[in-house]
Amino acid sequence: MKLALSDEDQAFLDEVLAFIVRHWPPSTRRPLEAAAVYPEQRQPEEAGWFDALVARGWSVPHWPVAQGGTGWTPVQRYLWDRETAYAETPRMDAYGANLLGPLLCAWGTAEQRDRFLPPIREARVRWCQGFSEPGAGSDLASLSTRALRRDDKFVVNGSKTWVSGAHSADWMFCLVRTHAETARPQDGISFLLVDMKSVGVEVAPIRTLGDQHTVNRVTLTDVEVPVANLLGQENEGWACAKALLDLERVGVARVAQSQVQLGRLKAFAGTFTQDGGTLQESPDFRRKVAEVEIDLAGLEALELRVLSQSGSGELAGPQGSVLRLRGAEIGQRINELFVEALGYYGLPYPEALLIDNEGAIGHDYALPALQGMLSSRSWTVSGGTSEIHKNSIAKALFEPGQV
Amino acid sequence: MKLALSDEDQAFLDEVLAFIVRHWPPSTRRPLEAAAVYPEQRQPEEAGWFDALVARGWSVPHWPVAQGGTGWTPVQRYLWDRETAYAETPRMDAYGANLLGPLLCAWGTAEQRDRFLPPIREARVRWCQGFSEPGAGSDLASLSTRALRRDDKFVVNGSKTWVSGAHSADWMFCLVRTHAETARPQDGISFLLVDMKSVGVEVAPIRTLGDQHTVNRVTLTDVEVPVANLLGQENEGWACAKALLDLERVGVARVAQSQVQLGRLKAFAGTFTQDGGTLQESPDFRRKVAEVEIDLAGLEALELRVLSQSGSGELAGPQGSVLRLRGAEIGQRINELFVEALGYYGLPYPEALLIDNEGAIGHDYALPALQGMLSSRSWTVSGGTSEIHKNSIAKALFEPGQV
Amino acid sequence: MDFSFSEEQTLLQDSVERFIQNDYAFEARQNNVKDEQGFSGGNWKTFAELGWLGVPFSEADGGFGGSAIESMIMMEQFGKGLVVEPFLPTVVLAGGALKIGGSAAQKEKYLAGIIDGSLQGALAYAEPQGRFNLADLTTTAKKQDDGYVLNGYKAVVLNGPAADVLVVSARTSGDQRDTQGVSLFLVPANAQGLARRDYPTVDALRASEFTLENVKVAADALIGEEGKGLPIVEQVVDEGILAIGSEAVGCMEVLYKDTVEYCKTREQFGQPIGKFQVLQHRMVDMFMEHEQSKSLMYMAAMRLDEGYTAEAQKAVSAFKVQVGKSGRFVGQSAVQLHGGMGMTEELRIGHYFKRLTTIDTLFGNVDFHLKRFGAL
Amino acid sequence: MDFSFSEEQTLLQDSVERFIQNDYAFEARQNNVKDEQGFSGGNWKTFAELGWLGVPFSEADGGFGGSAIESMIMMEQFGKGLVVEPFLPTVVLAGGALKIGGSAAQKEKYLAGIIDGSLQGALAYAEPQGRFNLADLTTTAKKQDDGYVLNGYKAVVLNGPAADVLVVSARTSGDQRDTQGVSLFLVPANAQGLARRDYPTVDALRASEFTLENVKVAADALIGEEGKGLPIVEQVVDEGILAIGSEAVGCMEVLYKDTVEYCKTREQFGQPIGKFQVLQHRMVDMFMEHEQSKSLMYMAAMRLDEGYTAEAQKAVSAFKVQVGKSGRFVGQSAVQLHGGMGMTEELRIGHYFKRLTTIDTLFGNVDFHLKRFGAL
Repeated sequence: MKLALSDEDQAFLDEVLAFIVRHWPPSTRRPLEAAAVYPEQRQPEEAGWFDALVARGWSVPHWPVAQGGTGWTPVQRYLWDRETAYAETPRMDAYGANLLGPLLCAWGTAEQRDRFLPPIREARVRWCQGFSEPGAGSDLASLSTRALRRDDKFVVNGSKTWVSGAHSADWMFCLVRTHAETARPQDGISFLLVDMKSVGVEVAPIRTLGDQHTVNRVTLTDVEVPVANLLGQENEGWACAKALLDLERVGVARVAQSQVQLGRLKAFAGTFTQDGGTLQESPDFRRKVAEVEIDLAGLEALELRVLSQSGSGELAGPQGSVLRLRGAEIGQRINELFVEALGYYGLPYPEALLIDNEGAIGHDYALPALQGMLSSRSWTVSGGTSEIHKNSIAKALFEPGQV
Repeated sequence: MKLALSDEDQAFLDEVLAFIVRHWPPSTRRPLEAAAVYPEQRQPEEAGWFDALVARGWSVPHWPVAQGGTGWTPVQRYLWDRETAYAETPRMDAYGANLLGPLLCAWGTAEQRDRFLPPIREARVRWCQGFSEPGAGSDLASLSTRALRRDDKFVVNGSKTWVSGAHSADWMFCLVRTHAETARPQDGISFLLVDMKSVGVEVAPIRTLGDQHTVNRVTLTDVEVPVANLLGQENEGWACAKALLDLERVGVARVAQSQVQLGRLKAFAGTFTQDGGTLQESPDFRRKVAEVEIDLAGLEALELRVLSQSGSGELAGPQGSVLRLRGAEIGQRINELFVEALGYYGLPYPEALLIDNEGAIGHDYALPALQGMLSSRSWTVSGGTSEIHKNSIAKALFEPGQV
Repeated sequence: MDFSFSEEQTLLQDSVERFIQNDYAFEARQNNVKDEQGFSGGNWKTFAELGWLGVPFSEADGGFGGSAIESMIMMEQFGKGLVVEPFLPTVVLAGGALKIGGSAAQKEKYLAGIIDGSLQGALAYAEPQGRFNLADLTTTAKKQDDGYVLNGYKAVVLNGPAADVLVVSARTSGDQRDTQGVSLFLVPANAQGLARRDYPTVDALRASEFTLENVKVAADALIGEEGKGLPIVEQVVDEGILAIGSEAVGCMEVLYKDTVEYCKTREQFGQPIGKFQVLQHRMVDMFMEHEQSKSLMYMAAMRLDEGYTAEAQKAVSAFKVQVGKSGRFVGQSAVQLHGGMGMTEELRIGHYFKRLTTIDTLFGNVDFHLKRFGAL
Repeated sequence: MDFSFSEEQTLLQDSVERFIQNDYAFEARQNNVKDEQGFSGGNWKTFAELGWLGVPFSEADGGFGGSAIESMIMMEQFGKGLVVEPFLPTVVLAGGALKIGGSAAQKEKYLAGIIDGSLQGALAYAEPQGRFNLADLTTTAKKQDDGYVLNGYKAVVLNGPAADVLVVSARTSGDQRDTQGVSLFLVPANAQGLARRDYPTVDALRASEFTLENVKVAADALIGEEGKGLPIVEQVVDEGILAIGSEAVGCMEVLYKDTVEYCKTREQFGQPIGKFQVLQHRMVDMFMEHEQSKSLMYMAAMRLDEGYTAEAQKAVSAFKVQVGKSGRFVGQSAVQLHGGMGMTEELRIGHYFKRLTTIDTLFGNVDFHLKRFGAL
């Protein structure tokens, strides 16, 4: 039992750090604030990073080696995730690389793997996820988008909501109902891969708090999807979805990201004055920062424990839910503290000013901080509400041998 | 809308204050700590107070005037309750004066009223309440103590638990099952008045946290209770119990008591040092005190709003539950802060030393503070758990027009 | 001791409530927000016609003679509608400064315009370095000729874009955070040397940053005595806290009731989600937070009504602390229980949440008022 | 980076766990409490025989050569049993002071007795006015002849009644709260001028108040250098925090598991109360608090194991803050969910709750360690 890295892991870490410094050098790193405000300006450096990742064979570390994965140990994967988060490198498309990719590796046919994996691995394609529907949120199995089989196609009708990034995605993986009369609602569901350029796919933005656009409603009207795009067996898509939701939990605690944010918060609070000192020096604010810092230290330690217990890096039982819940709450809290630090400068909402480039009101980070706080509220809703996660943990608690 | 008292109420308040000063003069007031440590020493002054109350006709202000009540307005009753709490006067037996008395006035026969009310009014008798059973706590209606009617008697068998003060009570009012096969479990319940001197009544103490003895288990073995001691109709005791549980809510917020405790806490914290200053001067402790002080101010204001809305002083809908919940939590919090203030002197537990009169360890108030904190945990359990009260409030919230 | 409204107060409440119900549905409100000036001039005229803009002013000054209680009554209803018309900055803040500290001549000059709706005002009291400390001022006013010259910067001035006149706090003497030496000035919006940068706020109001460069005002622009302006600002701000706190109470009522309604109808797992005990208890907590806040609102209003004493300041700080905590809890819970829908701009939920967030900051947050409460 | 136990560590854990399960059921524990000295001498002998009392000491000193990790492992299991035998005061505190600061001669004189179970010790570091500040001392030690004379008062000394030797902190120079000038002395329990008042503590341990009136000790009673005792006390106390914190983690595990079991079987309204979602989620929160505490326990132990650095101190303070908060929540929740039964002396629940309450206070409460964490 020790914290120090083994010699092998230390060598690996050095290699990772060298790679990051070379391909995402501090000089090109834009502070998060600028990135959030001017996302389009981020493109050029990102492309270089992805090229380097692909060239080095590190774009999809967690995939099977045969499909382009790296075969790293859980500790190595943790180090990679941590350091890229610390350096705020661009991130691979989560839906493709983290979710669909591993699922395809496990459940796809040889043809599907050959067709869909390379573009994901090479960062050439963006995916989105069509699970939720207006009437099916927490209760996903009650979804009603229908797919009728006609010869070698499915004809899909229905609508999906809260689809992140649908407006810039090339493909969508989604759950559809292929059989209506089943004993359990989840028994008639299939898992389809839909080309977003198909006729009948319409994407409408959903504006969320702070007038942000990340999620969409996707309407499917007589959309034809080749049977070749069915993942797994017909009517057995629920098992795919469950496997995928489990995958979604890897890294959900977002510890390194929160650590970066916390460091930024402290620096930020040092730039605000109060009674002649800085806010960061005020005992009240410092206490709140210390509290969340301790919460975060606990979460990091919990993640390391879990990591160390699971040889494979997979999460067992309710641990994924615990990490997600705590991670979301801590992230939300840090975001709240940013807004609190802003004081009166949490009020301005200078969308208009971003365009005329007159500069921010009060503080460069004011707008991203406020939007960050608002959008962080979704962290306890999307990917399963906190209540749903607690239900799962409770179930495990009540089943002996689970915890 | 104003806070100032009307001239009439001011005159009433002056009269109350004069009465208190005369019959419970500051010189005889023992600080709560001493009273808690040496309860038996409290007797002589108490008797004088009760005599004065009875002589003045103020022992049961909230009873109907015909039965010895005062006919005070809700504001006057509030002032009386507040000032006697501030002065920490002895309190009338709550089970007799506050619960059973009003219930007898409303539901008792003329004979029952003539027989039972005067001793309560004159503070000559102590009652206890036998509701809970080992298998029936929150779910009171599932109680199983049986009363079989035999001629003009009931023969009672069963056991009651958490009976406060049973060891010093003369009488117990209790719920018993007189009919086993009913559609709803509450339909076969009756309300009986049991003489604690009856053959077959056994009282066993239950030691609670901090080795305190206030509650008991009461076992009833073939106890004969005259039919004349049945309150209300046979098998309709549930209605009596509900009426009584509603009565129990008057004054449940315990605002004045908490105010007294809070004042004592501040003084107390002023006697502990920390880094050369006093604990009361430390920003952290002061902040916590301010927080609970604001909570308490809100509770007081809520109680006054409720009082002012209800001409009768009766509580409607979920208000009683809200007052009880918040009052309990605030009281618990103040008790916690006492123990926190004690620091290391929260550890000693000098029961033995009380006997040899060597004096307290660390601080006179250390023992009562610690015991107070421990026993305050029961405030969110007895008289309905917090969870049960929240269920009732939720029910009201979901029924339009209730809130 | 009496917690009930007078007949006039009940009438006032009914009148504002009716307006909100009939003329201020969420869609109408969103249209007002989209107006070029950020609120509806027509509504403002209506407010004037109904006499609302004169409520806090004495009858001698052409007003209704209302007190803190009336302000509370109106603002609570405004909170329910999420009203964006600038009652707070014009009537409560700028008007309040005149009411408390203004000379007869100043009142005559400005109050009639405020009351008849023709004049918009704002209070420019905050500065970037000062956070919530009203005395922390670097803006200076120097005597020159028979007037003053003002230099400095005022931050986040609500209603700055529409204001015809500003009440500006500036230092005439003393060090940066001295309680003495603060003075208040009436500065017309078109004064030479006054530069403005306008922007919307996250809660859909309008505000401005003001730069003052050698802005000259006459001697009669001074409100009250020179150097004695801080108590006036403090009182205005405390009345402002009662106002926005009452608004928050209105917001919380809408949020907990909307949430109950939503949970009654939204079905998941074959039943309304309101059947889930955890959600029920969360709504109970929302309800209780609202009740607690409303109770402290009454206390603060009645204390202010009795006179501007330390007791009143304490009641105001207690109210602000409660509103900060409750508002955060109720707002976050409403968003959470509405699931994804709570995150949309389309539903009104999120807009109340944003307003509660800014109310927590305005005039000092929870920490600030906890400390003030403890020190009073 | 490795979170798993070595084979020896696993064996140690199994051995302590087995002892708790077989020989330390709640009834047995209550009998130990009732023993005249407040714990079982037989158990103490067993501890010695099993080698547990030597675990933290180096092999050169006759010990097992264990580190912070081993201390954590044992104390977590002791926490599950609510062990009252004085491992903390004798081995971790008094033994720890000798281990860290003692001379070869001192170690030789005392450690063997501690390890073989024949010697009881205690650390007399706290004073009434000092609260949690280890440097706030009014007890003085003045050089006289070839030794020291001690005068003062030491508060709430755990294991005071049984201790054969005390480690006493006293001021040899400096002002009352100076970090320099603190010295540690070994004082035999039978020293002339040492008066003791014994009492039980709320968590069923034994403690004493000590008065020192011209207590004379020889020069070789000084642990470490004169005036340099504070860092030793600090390190001992930090190791003590790891110990009692680990004990708290064990307590929390028992509490959340007992609560789950109780809620599975206790029926109300025709079903086990564990079916109620609100109670389920409360238990989930208890479980998560335990997990969070346990994770920080590992961190604190590994940091201490790496060396006594500021990083280690920070990890210890973080752990203590978490244990204080979690312990309160888990303890209160367990009592609440057990209803009336949770309040009885009869059930073990309340005893764990009381222990968690005192652990929050011992060696500095949440506020103290939050501030220390923020300052480190």
